[in-house]
Amino acid sequence: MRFAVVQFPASNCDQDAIYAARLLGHEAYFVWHKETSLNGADVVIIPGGFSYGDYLRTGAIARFSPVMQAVSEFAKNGGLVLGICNGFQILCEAGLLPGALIRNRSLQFRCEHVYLKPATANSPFTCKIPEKKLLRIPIAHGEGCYYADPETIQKLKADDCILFQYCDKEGNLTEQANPNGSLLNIAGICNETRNVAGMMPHPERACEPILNSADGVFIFQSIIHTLTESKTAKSTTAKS
Amino acid sequence: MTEPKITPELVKQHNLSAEEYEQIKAILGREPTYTELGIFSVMWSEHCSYKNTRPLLKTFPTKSPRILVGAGEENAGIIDIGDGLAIAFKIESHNHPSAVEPFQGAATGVGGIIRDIFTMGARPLCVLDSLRFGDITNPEVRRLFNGVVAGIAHYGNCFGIPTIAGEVYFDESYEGNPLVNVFCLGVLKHNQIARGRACGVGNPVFYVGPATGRDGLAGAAFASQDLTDESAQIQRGAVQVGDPFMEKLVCEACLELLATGAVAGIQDMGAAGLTCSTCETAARASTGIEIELNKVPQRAPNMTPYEIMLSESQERMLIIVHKGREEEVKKIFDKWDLPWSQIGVVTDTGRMVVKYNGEVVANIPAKAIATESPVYHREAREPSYLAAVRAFRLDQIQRKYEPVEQLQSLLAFPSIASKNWVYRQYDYMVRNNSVVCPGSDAAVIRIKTDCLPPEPEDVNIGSATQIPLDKIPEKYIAITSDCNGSYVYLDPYEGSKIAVAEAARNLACSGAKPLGVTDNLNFGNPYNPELFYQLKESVRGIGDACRALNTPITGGNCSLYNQNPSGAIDPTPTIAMVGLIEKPEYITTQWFKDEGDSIILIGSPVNIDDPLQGLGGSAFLKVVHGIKNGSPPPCDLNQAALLIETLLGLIYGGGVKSAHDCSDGGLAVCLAECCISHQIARNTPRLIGAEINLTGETLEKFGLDPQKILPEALLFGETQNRVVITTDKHNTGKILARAAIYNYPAAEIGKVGGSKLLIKTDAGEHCWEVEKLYDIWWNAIARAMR
Amino acid sequence: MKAKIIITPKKAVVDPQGKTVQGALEHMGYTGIRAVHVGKYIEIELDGKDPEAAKKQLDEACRRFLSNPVIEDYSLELE
Amino acid sequence: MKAKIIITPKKAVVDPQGKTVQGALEHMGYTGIRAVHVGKYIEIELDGKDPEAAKKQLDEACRRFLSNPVIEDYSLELE
Ligand SMILES: Nc1ncnc2c1ncn2[C@@H]1O[C@H](COP(=O)(O)OP(=O)(O)O)[C@@H](O)[C@H]1O
Ligand SMILES: [Mg+2]
Repeated sequence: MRFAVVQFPASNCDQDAIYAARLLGHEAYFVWHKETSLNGADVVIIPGGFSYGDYLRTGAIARFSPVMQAVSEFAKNGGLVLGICNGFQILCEAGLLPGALIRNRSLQFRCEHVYLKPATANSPFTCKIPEKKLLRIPIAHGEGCYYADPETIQKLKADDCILFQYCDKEGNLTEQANPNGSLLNIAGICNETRNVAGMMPHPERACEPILNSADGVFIFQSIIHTLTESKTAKSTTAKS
Repeated sequence: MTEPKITPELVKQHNLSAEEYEQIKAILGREPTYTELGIFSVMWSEHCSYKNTRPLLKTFPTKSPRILVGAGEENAGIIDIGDGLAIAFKIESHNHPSAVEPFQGAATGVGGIIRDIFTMGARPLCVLDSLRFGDITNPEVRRLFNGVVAGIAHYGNCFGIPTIAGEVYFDESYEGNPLVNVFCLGVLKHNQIARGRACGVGNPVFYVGPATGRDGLAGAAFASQDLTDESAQIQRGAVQVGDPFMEKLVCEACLELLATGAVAGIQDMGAAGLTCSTCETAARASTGIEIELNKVPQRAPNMTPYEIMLSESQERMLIIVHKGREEEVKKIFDKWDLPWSQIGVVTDTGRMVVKYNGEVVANIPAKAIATESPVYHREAREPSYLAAVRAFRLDQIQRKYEPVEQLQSLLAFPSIASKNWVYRQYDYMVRNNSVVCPGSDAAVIRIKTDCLPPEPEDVNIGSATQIPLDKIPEKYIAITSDCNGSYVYLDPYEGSKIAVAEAARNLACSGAKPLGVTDNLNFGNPYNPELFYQLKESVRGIGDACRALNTPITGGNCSLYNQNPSGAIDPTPTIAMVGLIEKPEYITTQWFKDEGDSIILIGSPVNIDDPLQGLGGSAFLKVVHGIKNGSPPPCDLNQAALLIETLLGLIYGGGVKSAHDCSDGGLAVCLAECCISHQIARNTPRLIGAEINLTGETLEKFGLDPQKILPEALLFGETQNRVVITTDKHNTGKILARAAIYNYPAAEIGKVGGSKLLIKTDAGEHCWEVEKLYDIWWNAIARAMR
Repeated sequence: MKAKIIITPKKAVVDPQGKTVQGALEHMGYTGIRAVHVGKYIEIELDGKDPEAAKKQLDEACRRFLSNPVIEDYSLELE
Repeated sequence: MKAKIIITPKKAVVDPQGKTVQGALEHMGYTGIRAVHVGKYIEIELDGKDPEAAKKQLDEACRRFLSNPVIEDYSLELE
């Protein structure tokens, strides 16, 4: 598969996303924010970092980059887009995902491993996560508190769009386990059409045992599985 | 605009002595202009010229076959780590700026040291921060601590570099004068080393980065009132504010630019900004340099040449470009939307010539300011307090032995308690290389292909992703910083040896072979003979220890005049040490692993030749008795070297499951940390107990006479050169036998397991719930900060 | 001309900064504080003489960019 | 009563945030922008009827911790 990783000024997990995708045996390349094409991507990753220094609001400036036009187009046509950390913030600012990410309750940046409870297997980003499996994946953010108005939250639930929730090692959604004050311990969501997702934790940082966790691989495998399916589907319909 | 005329007053305000002023006139063969006076004053300040410390620094061991760029040659030292790869690293202090404005002071400290590293052509890989504050119960201290940590987090996290190790001590002596030492390490290939040299007569000189403002102008800078008609507020130098976003762009652009080969020389504008970078690059290349100040981008209105030359605006670089390749340079800066300007040219005159409105405002032989500053041999006198310290004996105090409470108070003591309140605010994982994160003796970071600066073939971002992931073999680097200031205060020579030995021990515990040191000498006023004695003795101690452990010094930084109204700080020579781990399987962490493993103490539990049995200057005396006194535990350097060799031998031989060195708080604290320091995830420690036998029977295995040993010295004494390791119980015999071959004392002292830490001694059995110890130790600082 | 923009968190949105400031104020003995809200202040210096046109421009900038309607309200003033 | 506090970076101090926002606005095609400064806005709801007293109190709070006098200016207004 071809992973496009969008590169904004001061994206700084861009390289990590490339590394993870290539480690799993796939092709990955940068797309500079001034570009207007995604060069035939199968999936787009909006990486973490501090695009434009997080000035004004996280993600507020990056969403106006030329490349984001292409990303919206890509998403409209059903392409898979995953925003990680700052990428999640950018997708919310761009309106590709509902809600917003605000300052952590603690007012402090938090970097640590957390446990994630996959809230649904029904998404291109979670379908390959073993049932009941909790993921242990790092977070590193100062503005990861997910907020949306009650209607939006209701809709997220109704549409099964919550992908991950912070939990303790038994899988309980406790306040203690919530590192930033997110509503419903939300760590990641997807859009109604389920092809655009955002998450604050960093799966790309958890793809090797030597980095103390390989749980992030399940998320990449889900994406790759979904893409393979749709490709074979396409080719068979093309043949018949 | 008329410059003020030079008066003895003005000279004095510039911290230049009458002799120094005479020397300046001799160099110029005339009176200096006002701008020239400013230039000399910053270049001949202690910070830039090391005029009081150079004779001492000369005594450091600085050679080894691995050293590619040595101390003092360039902005940072560079060490060969094999396979054509090298690491550049350096430490820098930002103590005084942080005292004035903790957040920005610390943030710009991080920015400055990162620039020193990519200036060498290396890609910054990780940061380490070594911090000292007053008593944490003081609200003002908490404000500084909070601000400094937030500032480091702000800059490092936004730049996207992991802050992966450090240390924090709290002690009254740092009240009002915090120490903020920041270290950065970068990676590059041998053929990528860049130089801060203005090579090639006729080559254009570029200025890159944000516009110059009146940032960080030294006190002297606004000594004279008729500089400009700006308001007093604007006239007073503004506090430097860091812009990590800008720095990230400057770094990426510079590395991309270096890959093109269009760069003849490059240097960051740090202290004394434009002044220092221009004259130093010219001096190093034995050329001259001529710049036109009207071409320097300016942020503030009506800046004078004096102000432009002395400004310390952040994130700026000076780049000398091969004539004819200007366009490549402009193209890259425009791609990154960076402000740049061509401000001058390299000449063959050997002089630094500064023009403004067509007038020459400074014309100085570059070498004279950059390298021929005055040198002083200051007087050193043993401080009066040391006699009393040496005479201190334990019978002078009311001895107390309540081990259960005492261990708990030690674990709650902020200097010993977990520093997670600090490092969880840092992104210590970004870039996928953090193998051992903060919380073990030394941090371990991996070097993989994408850690390297771009090479000619992949300057084009797209193609960078075509490079094979394993273009270079992965390497593992361990880093640590250590210095117990109380030790150094109580015995400058011995205490400094201990700092080096502990750093090396921390590295060895992680499986690393020590390679080299960068030191940060934080001391008081060198004009005070007693304080200068501390500095002199400390340097001697560091030198001897580095020779014994064969870890050459690759560079460092001096911060003198660290005083506060109530006197000087504890002398604090921060030692940052870097080591290489040959194979991933050697990587070792400090926490106990599995039930049933046997626990082995390497090194004698107590040094009975020490009349204080390791309690001199100990955390125990400070916490339990509230005193800072007694000679620190002596550190035998041959033993220290042998311990490193033994420990590495055991680790390489296989079977060592954990290794943790004994330092502050002694054996009991060390054992407790082994039980409680493995954090798996948020609120999720992996706790495991241990059963320890320190009764006479065990002590005799070390050839000790149990009668002679004080119980508190056994648990809390800080006898040097000890490490606690664990191994599978079937391996115990093998490990002990191998230790015996190295002829280093070692014996089994217990087993891992259960939910309690149980220590049996002849003075009784002591028991703690590890859960409780964890809570005390992990949350102590967070509680103090509420 | 000068535009002054004040951006405040929507009342429904938790404002941890506000809470912290309130706590600190009370801790320092300030009494009778009912609520504290912490927001942003943006000042824009403009050329040109036509406040009306500028206002239209900036009003759009506030909606599109300077504030995030999901979590923030804004007020714009020209002088 | 309501206290409105505006905190802005000192003019002599770099304001990277302001600069970046200015750049973004220009990229989006907004013209005639001479400078942008980004600061903080703090709104405090108070009981009590004595603006003068409140003002004195809060003025001190502004200096002591709401603003950072080393790099920021503040203005305080009661209504
Ligand atoms: N300011 C800091 N920043 C990052 N890591 C830190 C900091 N202070 C302490 N640490 C980490 O906490 C652990 C314990 O530190 P310390 O008590 O100094 O260990 P030791 O006593 O073995 O030198 C180490 O891994 C160290 O890197
Ligand atoms: Mg240690």
